[in-house]
Amino acid sequence: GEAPEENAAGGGDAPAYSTCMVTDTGGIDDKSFNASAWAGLEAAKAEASNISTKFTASNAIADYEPNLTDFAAQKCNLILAVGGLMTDATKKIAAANPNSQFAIVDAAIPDATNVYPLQFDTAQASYLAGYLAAGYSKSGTVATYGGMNIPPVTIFMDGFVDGVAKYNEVKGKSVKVLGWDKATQKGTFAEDFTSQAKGKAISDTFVGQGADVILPVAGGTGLGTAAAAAESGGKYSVIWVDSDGCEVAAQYCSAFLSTVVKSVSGGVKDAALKGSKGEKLDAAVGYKGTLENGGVSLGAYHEFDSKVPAELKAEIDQLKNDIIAGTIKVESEAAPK
Amino acid sequence: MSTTLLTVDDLAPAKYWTRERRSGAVLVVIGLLAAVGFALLAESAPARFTLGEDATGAALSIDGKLGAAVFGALTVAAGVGLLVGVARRWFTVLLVAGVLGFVLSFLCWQVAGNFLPLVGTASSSLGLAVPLILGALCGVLCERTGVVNIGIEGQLLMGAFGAALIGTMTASVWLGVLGAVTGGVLIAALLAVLAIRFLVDQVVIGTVLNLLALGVTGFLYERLMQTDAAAFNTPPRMQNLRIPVLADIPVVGPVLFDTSPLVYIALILVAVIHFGLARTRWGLRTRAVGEHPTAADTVGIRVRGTRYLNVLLGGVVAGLGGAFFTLVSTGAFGKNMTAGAGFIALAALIFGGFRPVGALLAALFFGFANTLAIYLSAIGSPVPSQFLNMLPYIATIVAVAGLVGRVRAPAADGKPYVKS
Amino acid sequence: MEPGEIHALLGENGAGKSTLMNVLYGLLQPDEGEIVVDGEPVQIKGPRDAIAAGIGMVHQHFMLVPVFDVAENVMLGAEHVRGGRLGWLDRRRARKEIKEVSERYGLRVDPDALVEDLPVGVQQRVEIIKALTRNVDLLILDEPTAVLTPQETEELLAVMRTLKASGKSIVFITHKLQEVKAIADRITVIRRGRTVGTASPESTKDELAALMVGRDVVLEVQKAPATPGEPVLEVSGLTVRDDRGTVQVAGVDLTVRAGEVLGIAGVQGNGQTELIEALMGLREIEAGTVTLAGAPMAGRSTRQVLRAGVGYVPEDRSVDGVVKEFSVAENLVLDVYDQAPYARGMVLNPERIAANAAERIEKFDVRTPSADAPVGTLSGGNQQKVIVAREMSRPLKLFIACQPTRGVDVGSIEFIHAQIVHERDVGTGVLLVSSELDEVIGLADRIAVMYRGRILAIVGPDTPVEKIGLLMAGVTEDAA
Amino acid sequence: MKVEESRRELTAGRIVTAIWSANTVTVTVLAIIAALLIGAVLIILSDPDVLATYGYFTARPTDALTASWELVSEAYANLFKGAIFDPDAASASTALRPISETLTYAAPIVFTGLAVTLAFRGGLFNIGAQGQAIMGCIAAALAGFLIPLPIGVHLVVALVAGAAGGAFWGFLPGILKARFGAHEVITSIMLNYIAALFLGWIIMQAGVHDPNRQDAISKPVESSAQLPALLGGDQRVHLGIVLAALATWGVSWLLNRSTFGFELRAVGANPDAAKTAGISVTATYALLMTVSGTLGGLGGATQVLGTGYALNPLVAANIGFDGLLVALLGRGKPWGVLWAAILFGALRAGGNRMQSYASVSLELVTVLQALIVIFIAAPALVKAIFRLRAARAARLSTSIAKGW
Ligand SMILES: Nc1ncnc2c1ncn2[C@@H]1O[C@H](COP(=O)(O)OP(=O)(O)OP(=O)(O)O)[C@@H](O)[C@H]1O
Ligand SMILES: Nc1ncnc2c1ncn2[C@@H]1O[C@H](COP(=O)(O)OP(=O)(O)OP(=O)(O)O)[C@@H](O)[C@H]1O
Ligand SMILES: [Mg+2]
Ligand SMILES: [Mg+2]
Repeated sequence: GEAPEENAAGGGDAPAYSTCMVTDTGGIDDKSFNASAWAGLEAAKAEASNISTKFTASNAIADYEPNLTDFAAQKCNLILAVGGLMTDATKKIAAANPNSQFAIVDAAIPDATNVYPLQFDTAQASYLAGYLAAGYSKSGTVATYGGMNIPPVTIFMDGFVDGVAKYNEVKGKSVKVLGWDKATQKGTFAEDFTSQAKGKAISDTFVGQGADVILPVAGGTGLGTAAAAAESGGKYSVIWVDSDGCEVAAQYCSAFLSTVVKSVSGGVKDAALKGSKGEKLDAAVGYKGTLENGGVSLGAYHEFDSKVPAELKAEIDQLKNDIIAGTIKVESEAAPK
Repeated sequence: MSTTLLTVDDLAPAKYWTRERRSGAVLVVIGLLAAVGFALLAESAPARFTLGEDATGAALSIDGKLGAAVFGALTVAAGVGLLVGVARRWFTVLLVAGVLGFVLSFLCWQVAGNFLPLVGTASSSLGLAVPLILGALCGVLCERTGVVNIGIEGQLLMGAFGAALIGTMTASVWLGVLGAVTGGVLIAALLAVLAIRFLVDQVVIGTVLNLLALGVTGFLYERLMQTDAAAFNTPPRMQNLRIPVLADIPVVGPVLFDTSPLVYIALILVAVIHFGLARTRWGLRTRAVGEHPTAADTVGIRVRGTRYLNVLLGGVVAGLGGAFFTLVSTGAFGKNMTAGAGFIALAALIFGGFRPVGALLAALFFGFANTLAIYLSAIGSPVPSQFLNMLPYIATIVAVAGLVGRVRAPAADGKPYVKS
Repeated sequence: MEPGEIHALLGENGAGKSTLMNVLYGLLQPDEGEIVVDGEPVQIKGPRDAIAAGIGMVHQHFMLVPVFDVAENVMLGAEHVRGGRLGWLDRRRARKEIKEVSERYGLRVDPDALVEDLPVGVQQRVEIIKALTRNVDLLILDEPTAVLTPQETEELLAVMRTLKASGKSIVFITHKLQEVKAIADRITVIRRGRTVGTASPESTKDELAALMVGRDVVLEVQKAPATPGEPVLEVSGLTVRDDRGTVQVAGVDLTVRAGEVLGIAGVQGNGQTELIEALMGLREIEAGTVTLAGAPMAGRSTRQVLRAGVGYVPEDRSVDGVVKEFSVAENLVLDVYDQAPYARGMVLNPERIAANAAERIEKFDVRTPSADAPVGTLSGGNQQKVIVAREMSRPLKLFIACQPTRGVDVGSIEFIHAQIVHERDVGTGVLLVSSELDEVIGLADRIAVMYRGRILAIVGPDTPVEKIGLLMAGVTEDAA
Repeated sequence: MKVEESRRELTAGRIVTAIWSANTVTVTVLAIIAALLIGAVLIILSDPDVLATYGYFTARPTDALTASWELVSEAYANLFKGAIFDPDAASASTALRPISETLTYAAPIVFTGLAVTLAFRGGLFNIGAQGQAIMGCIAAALAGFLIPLPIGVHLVVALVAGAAGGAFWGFLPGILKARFGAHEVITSIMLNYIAALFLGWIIMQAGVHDPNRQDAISKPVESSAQLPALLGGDQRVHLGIVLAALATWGVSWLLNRSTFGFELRAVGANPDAAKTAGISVTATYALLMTVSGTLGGLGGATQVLGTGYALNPLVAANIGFDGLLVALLGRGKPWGVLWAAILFGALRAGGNRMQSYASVSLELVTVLQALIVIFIAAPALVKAIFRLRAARAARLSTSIAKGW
């Protein structure tokens, strides 16, 4: 293969460290984990001058293998595969290139010593969001919907439903959750990650049914909900997912009650920095984002800071501590094992 | 010897199983199903159809069981009407009544013990239908003049892209709309030149233009918009336009008169194209060219010129449809964001019998089926969401196969006009 | 052309009459030569120029939009509009104009009728009105009488005389010599794209015919008297609707015997097409029975009908008769391709198909560059011979020939007629449908006249033409 | 001597004229060249750095030209290296990789391309190849991991299952058209969506979903049902491409040498004449769509048994729509489809490398594909651009579909 482009900028003494990311079919700006992972690499580059970044997008599942192979051939120092669907391809290519260092977001590959897993127990954070939503709701009805009924999505919804249930249990209330039934694993899905029109239609329906807090877990489709909420003039609010809503969709900040932050970028950045310093990325340890290490969290309240009662905030903080301490267990079929 | 003109009247009895009677039989069957089945399944609780956007306010209310039975019976009645063979001109009315009865019966069952906000449902159906209406209207213009347009999808996409790009760069909604129109016309122009001048197979060229639009917008998106969204991909949003007095009419007002200007444009265009085709010189010539180009040529109509004009006009309309994606529903361009809407519009066009009003109804039907699917999943239907989301597609198949059947396309549709 | 003159253009099929007129009308561009109007040479680049120069044309194949009504068709291209650039159609004025023209020249039509609902004769009136509303000085009528009954032809000739009297010139194209003699002021004969002579109306028919064809022609069909045998086709009470649900065949009873030719005469559009399609299983039979050699046929598929020993030459060869993209060889087995020896199971046998083609081409004198040439590249007459060759290649009980010689040259006509007579003589029942009365009279042993879906009478071939003509117009004797 | 020379000149001249006349090969090659040229313009236009050098083009044109040349040549060199041959390849296995990748991408779209082509020849526009491929994927994969069977048999059963899945999905629009006159374009577009939704549902069902995975992914197909690799090692190319070539031969045979092919060609060219000759047009439509669906289903099966191994929501990628384009490019001829699919496969394989090494977006490949099809579909355009002699151009523009 060809020599990699060694743009060892800054001329620091550390050897050049090239990070190469393969997106899944969502593309580089899916407003979800691909975008977040890329942001992590860019952040790492900003911090360590010996890091260079590069990505290639996959148009189809069949592109994963050649894309990973091409990066291995270019002797990238860290090849990052984004998304659990890349598991099989990563496993195969990592085995074929035992000297390359790989990392994968949202999956773990048990026996591959050169694949560093980055996983997130998102349900923990969305549990807090559920509690927040239930506590904040005036109407006693909250809602959630997904882009597709797949584990990376439903893990948010599981935690959310449990958080609401916890609130009902603690307060003896009966706040209703529309859009997801954890027991049967059935609910409302747009079957789409891009159509904002559909997102708006779904949230309109929820609002019609009385919901005043909505958690969309549907990438771009969720923006339809955010836009409609921002236009509704405070009639209902939205809890965003993945990255802080007020940063990725600042125009709708007035509608974001909070965000279930899944800090893919943080995990990726850590891994890249670690690697660039020559530290070993130990596959057996890996990275698991939890409330404890801040890999997942309930984001800032931003414009709602003054509207969320301090008491509620305190209860949520307490819950967080309980989860970290292990006194409360958040369970989801979709959680990393 | 005198002349007697023999006439063919009251001859042998007409064939019994006419289309009317077959439809009638279908209605009776599904009506019975609804009247008995849905009524049995339905809760005996009031099904409330509220006149607002949510549970509050005035409402039409009916006991779920009763409603399911009554509306089912309505369907049966319409079916019986068709079976006993009422006059032909009542066919459409009875058919619509029958189908409506079935849908209402179904709704009574589902809504029993709950409520369905009519305004919300209607405006959401309309919202989902707008790009389809505009896309299908583009199709109407092209096909009625004899040019098959499979490339609606590409035109919508290019329109959406143009709106986002120009809208952002000029920071003006209406210049954005202009950008969308330009995008739509660009693809239309390629279609026109290649199909009319170079006689390329129209199905081929339409399909390929979709791909071209996908590639070009995707490429430029990655190169420009993704790298600098602020400069290229944050178009201003189109604000709703409230028409004072009219907007206060209950139900209809908020749906039709407090909405995006593009919705008004779409609806007005339906009327304009409908009357234009039927009543104006342009329409007469357009239809003549689409039906019998040689005949049009012999009376001095420029066949190719007419086709160019209409295909380009179609580009304008589809471009507007594209603008709806970026300027109204989304606020930014995304790769392949039309996600097949052009194909649905194509289906609506054929389903609607190549007529503007038909296309409008077909698009609304699709929007409604979509909204209904969302509603059902939101109120916790036990049916998995994937199957609920199939509803609009299955409904379209059933409607096309069961009710519409063969649709007559303009006679010269898809045939290039070559003078020897 | 002089003003107020009727100039007849004579020539056999494919002589170039239509082509010449299309050039004049701007639909085709001349390779050389010039057109002079009122002493000025003009360039006619398209029909617009022709209309501007005062030329109007009624085309051999009508140029009417079937789904438009009469008013729309007439105003098309010369619309009266209100509202300026809006171009709102002024239908009232169009109707008025149609009324005026139709009253002045005696051309009755309903402006609101849909053209596809109108009989051909009326469609032709629409065409003439369309030309007249454009204030033409020169009207070209391309074979206007081909689709008319003798009575309608008379009416048309009367209209032409009125037009002539009002100072309009007419180019009248036809094959029919007596019409020419009846009305023309001057006659030009065209053969193979050249003017071969001019004649005056005083010339005899034989002179004109010889001029047209370039040799002496035998217009009579040579045949021995028929020896009819058992009935092969018995039709009773047959009722059929067209695609639009109108009854087109209303209780028809017919019998065709082995070894005879039953001709169906009638103006196009009186249900002949639907009758034959119903017999062939191409159209649903609403009521009535059909038996072929005693076996019931109603409700059978086309394939079953064909396999039961029916040969069929459809009236519109390019639509129903041949697949133009297919080779001559393939077209020659279009209805037997899946039978031995052309196929075994699902596998075609190209050798046998080719051998069959070679034999048929030889026997039926099909002029084609090769058996593999697409049929679409053959001349019309040869395409027709391909169909006849195909349908006569298997043992038949019944041979149905619809318009077998339409648009076919004289030589081929003679050949096809001889084949039909031969088929009759070997004992096949023949059902002949033709709108050429001469052909029916020449070939048929019995003639059934069809009018508005009914058989009005069955007469012998020696019945006077005038009487058959009246029957074709729906006039029965007993109604007298 | 003299005579001989002039004769040689004559033949050389003739050859040049022959090549430069608008025959199929020349037009195809020129179409590809024209597409690459337009692609180059796009590459340059979208690179701000290179574009900047055009700002002072008049002052120092060499800058702009070199920069453009480097940009474009790097992109296209990588396209070539990724698709056909990499001259710098260190080992035999890396040298074979481009071809292996090209054929891997080509295999499923040969099937879907044939599916569309066959329907075209029968006068139907099978826009539903995507749905048929999805159903093929589902059925093949289910057979691949639910039924325990010995090696060899298992693969055959899985392929048959895939074919059956696609056949069913093709039969539906076929029968709806034959029976009710419902337009196949509408019904098959709708069926595409229904198939995709059904795929999304079935993946998550117990027994199908892989319990060890946190994603929407099914259990993998047993190795006994996978299409065996052809080259071994890490090369992905599998038996699918061989099956694809066989299918091409089969379709070609079916079209030209079978009674059904005769029927469907007759119906496609002139349904009225076919009907008059006793061919049942409706039965032909239904059967044709079923056979076409079978091919689409095999395309899906090839995809899942050859490269994907497990069901996930995007397992069928875009192979149905790619098949549509390949069919258009192949101009209704089975062998044309095979070559067109290989060309598309090469563009995809090369596109991956172009993106990875030269950072040129994969979307460029989409643009190139579209442009190539446009130019090939419009030989008159290519002729006009390159001023070709007008030999046999008429034959190049065969119409494959007829309106509605
Ligand atoms: N541009 C052309 N170049 C060469 N041949 C042509 C051209 N146009 C027409 N022809 C041929 O010239 C012949 C004359 O056809 P035309 O339709 O004018 O005959 P016609 O005398 O009107 O016959 P008919 O009595 O059947 O109407 C036909 O064989 C036609 O195919
Ligand atoms: N597109 C074409 N390409 C090549 N040759 C053609 C084409 N069209 C017609 N021909 C040739 O021109 C000849 C004349 O065809 P045409 O149909 O005009 O015959 P015609 O004079 O009308 O004869 P007929 O009386 O049998 O109908 C045919 O024999 C055919 O070989
Ligand atoms: Mg003529
Ligand atoms: Mg001819």
